[in-house]
Amino acid sequence: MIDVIIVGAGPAGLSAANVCAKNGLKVKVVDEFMKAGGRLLGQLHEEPDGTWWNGIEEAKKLSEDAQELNVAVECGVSVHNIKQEKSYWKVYTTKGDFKTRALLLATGAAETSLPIPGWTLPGVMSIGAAQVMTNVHRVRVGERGVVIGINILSAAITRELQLAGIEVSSMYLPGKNIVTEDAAKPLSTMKSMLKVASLAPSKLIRLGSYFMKYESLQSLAVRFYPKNGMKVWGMPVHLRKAVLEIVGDKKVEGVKVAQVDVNGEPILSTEKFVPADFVCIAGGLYPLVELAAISGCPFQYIAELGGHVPVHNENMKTPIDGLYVAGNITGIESAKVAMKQGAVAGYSISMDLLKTDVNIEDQLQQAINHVKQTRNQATIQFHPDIHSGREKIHASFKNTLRTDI
Amino acid sequence: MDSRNTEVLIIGGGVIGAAIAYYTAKSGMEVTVIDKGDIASGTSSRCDGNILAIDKEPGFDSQMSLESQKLVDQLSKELDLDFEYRAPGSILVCESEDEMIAAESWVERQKKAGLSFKMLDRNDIKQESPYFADDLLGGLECETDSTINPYLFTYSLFHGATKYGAKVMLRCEVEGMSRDSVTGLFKVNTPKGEIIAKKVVNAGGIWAPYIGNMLGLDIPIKPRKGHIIVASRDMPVGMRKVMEFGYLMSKFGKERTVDEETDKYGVALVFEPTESQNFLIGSSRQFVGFDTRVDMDVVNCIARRTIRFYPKIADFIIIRTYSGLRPWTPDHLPIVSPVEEIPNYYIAAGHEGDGISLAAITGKLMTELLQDQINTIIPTDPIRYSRFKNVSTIQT
Amino acid sequence: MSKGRIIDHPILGRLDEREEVHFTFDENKLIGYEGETIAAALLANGERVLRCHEETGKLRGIYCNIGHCMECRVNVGNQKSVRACLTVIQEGMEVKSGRKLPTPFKKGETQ
Amino acid sequence: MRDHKTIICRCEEVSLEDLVRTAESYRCSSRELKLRTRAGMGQCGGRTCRALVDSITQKCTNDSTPHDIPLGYQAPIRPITFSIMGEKKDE
Repeated sequence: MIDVIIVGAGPAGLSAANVCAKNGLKVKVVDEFMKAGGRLLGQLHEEPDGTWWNGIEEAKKLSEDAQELNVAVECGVSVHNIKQEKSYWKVYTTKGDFKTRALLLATGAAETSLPIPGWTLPGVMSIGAAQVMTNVHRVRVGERGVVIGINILSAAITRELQLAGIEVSSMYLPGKNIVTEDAAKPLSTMKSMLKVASLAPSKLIRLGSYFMKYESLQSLAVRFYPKNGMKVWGMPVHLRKAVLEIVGDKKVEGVKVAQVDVNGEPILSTEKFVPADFVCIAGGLYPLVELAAISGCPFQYIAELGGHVPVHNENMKTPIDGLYVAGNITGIESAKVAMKQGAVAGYSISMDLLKTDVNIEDQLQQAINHVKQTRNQATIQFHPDIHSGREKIHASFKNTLRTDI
Repeated sequence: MDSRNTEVLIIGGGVIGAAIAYYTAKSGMEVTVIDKGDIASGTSSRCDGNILAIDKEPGFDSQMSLESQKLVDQLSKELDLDFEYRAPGSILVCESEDEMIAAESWVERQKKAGLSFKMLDRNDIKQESPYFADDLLGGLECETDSTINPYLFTYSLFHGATKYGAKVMLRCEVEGMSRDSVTGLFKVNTPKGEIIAKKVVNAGGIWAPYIGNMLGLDIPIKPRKGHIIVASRDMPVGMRKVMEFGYLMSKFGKERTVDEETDKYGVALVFEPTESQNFLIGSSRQFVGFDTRVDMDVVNCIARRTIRFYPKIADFIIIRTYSGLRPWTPDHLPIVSPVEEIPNYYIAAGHEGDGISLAAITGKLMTELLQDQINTIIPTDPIRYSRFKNVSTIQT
Repeated sequence: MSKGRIIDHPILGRLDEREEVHFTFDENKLIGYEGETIAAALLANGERVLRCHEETGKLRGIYCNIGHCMECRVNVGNQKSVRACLTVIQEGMEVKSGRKLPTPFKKGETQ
Repeated sequence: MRDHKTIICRCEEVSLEDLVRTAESYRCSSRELKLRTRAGMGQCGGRTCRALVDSITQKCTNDSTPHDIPLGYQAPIRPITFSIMGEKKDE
């Protein structure tokens, strides 16, 4: 039997694996992708101090540590089921079934869709797909594209595409419908973009900080938003234009764009065709919780964390014996927070499996503090109310009586 | 609190409740249906969908299915919402000489009961599907068997019932029930208020004993769990329902010559191509209480059984699995019956794996019973509640 | 390496030389590089269309690129539903696009 | 190839229009919406559309999102072949 199986070789999973291995536990990490690193792979952004955060390098460091610590990292393996037995977990994979004393789910996030007519055409992809293709595979997603959906993730990845020499002609809002509604509103989009000070252009900040201070002036800020968009890194960001349709015969040929009013309603007389050979859809992220869901773990819906998350406490324990969670499965945050959460899970598992060591308890407390520090220092905040989201989920753990199924 | 009156109260929004609601409402009765969850949210959406005579005991049982088939064919014409109805027949395949011999006697008995059954030889089986294992010896066919989508059928029946005025109250659990000894009216407590009913039909499926218990009844129904694999769209493997002959053995609890796990989980191959070109593949039978979680060991066993009969679909893709609880009775026949000791109280439950098959005939018959008709569409004795009078403990 | 690739990158640096891998896509001979996925190799060769919807025949390409959406599924040798975005190309691999399937039970079509 | 419909479920090609019409007609749960339309019943297991289907349900019924996951997950959560599923494995 293995001591710990970790599903997901991303920042959380690898960090947890390394902590467990350091404490002498026998660890196996499995991941569907052919390389370890998870969402770290492909991340590339400039820090406020001018250095570059290169996710590929971070992933490499974690993988090298794992190798030195004899962690078995197996890529290209999909877990399709998990089951709690009396004293262990059974993990069903495409490369055999395994028994483990502790199971950590670090399955990360999936992308939320923004459905727009024509979005099934070849050449339309999620923004994350473009990131992986560009930075990991080093293959061009196209010559000239547009990005639909204006948010932190799409802004960061669009910048990465530009760095790789791929032209993004514009960023647009999605055409408004019942499901894109929230992402299609100029005002709420503007508000959320202002929170990413480091990524927003100065002109936008100036306009924003003047108008956005006052509730009554907020819609004015949107009203005065330039019709031709505001340039960020030489590329127009359109808070007053939306893509109504993606057009193409056998693959993407362009998008049909129209100006929208302050509520995101299109002004139809303004429709225009914009050519593009690729389109990225950026709807944001939600926790990927499938395995937790089939394990019988209780859930809470917490909007601040990005959706349904498995109930867990600060130690990354779920109410189910031997089942732990870390990283974006617990709520959408940056890879740096995920790494720290992974460490917490690692100490938490070590403490539970090794029982006696007081030293681990101190380290666990320290690791929990590191999560908080990292969260407070984060330059990229996916959700402004992340703290309240965390409090809610931790409180729900206390309220959950252990559910014996 | 709200209080409402109804002539007939049907407890249970599954396929049985749906069919009763449809026929009673159509006949002009005032009907209310309540369910603790949604329409078809229990067994009726966790099963496959067939109106089969092939697997029914020759005689009353298979004739009841035949009548149901006729009704479903009519329903496919009279209901507005499509429910993926087709009537291509179905087959049983045999893997041993013993099964072939048993199959011949099965066919003879069914023919005697007036059903259109016939034997299939090795060649017929090959014609049926190029995906079959080469060693299958033959099988038998029932030409009248038909197939539907079970939850769409349920939705369609309710859609039809509400057009005839039936009321449906969902997320409305029965919290208590009493019968006024003077007026004879039933008083049913629900979170949405009190319902006063002249007649009550307990169509609670696996929960029928729980509902019955509120009035002191001891209904001998137990949940029997079954698993189904959903395989993804692929080339057409066959055009109709296929079962292994051993399914009959498993269903009626007879001894089979299979490996330990197959026997333990009651696994027997059932194969059904659906209109969306997926494949529903079962089956298993287990008494494990009310646990509806999928047991992967059982699914593994079904997958192995599938490959034994269809070696060439080993590379087909399984996209999900599910399990449902079938309301089992000790003699494998449902209870569709008035309850003598409680006037105006009826039971329509205990169809085990035949709920979809027998829903239409159950609905029709129950409507006749509610109207005190003497001449019913099928004889009622074999499915009377009173047949269990002397059964004090349920044996499995 | 072909023009579909990002050879030089200001931060990530220059792409290492890699071994060529020969494979086919619907019988067309193509060249990829060792360690890359079917999806990456196909896109670098300008192939955007990976399959069509089994029932409607509408064309599809990669969508999520990390194994979630199943849109990039192709057939590799005898294996069905292989996710192009997660599967590393091998020398001599025969990749086939997903095709439309018969739907004999759909109303209005012949049985 | 032009299609002006907004597809929600890419696997089963279920449109927004169909989903909204169904949700408004029956005021039903996400699960019933799924069963009535097939949205979320394809190979991806609903990973691409489940949040969209849930949001249609909520908006058409004015319900808030429940804490229990509206569209249940069923193993296998990744498509696998019969041969993998049926393997006799020694642990």
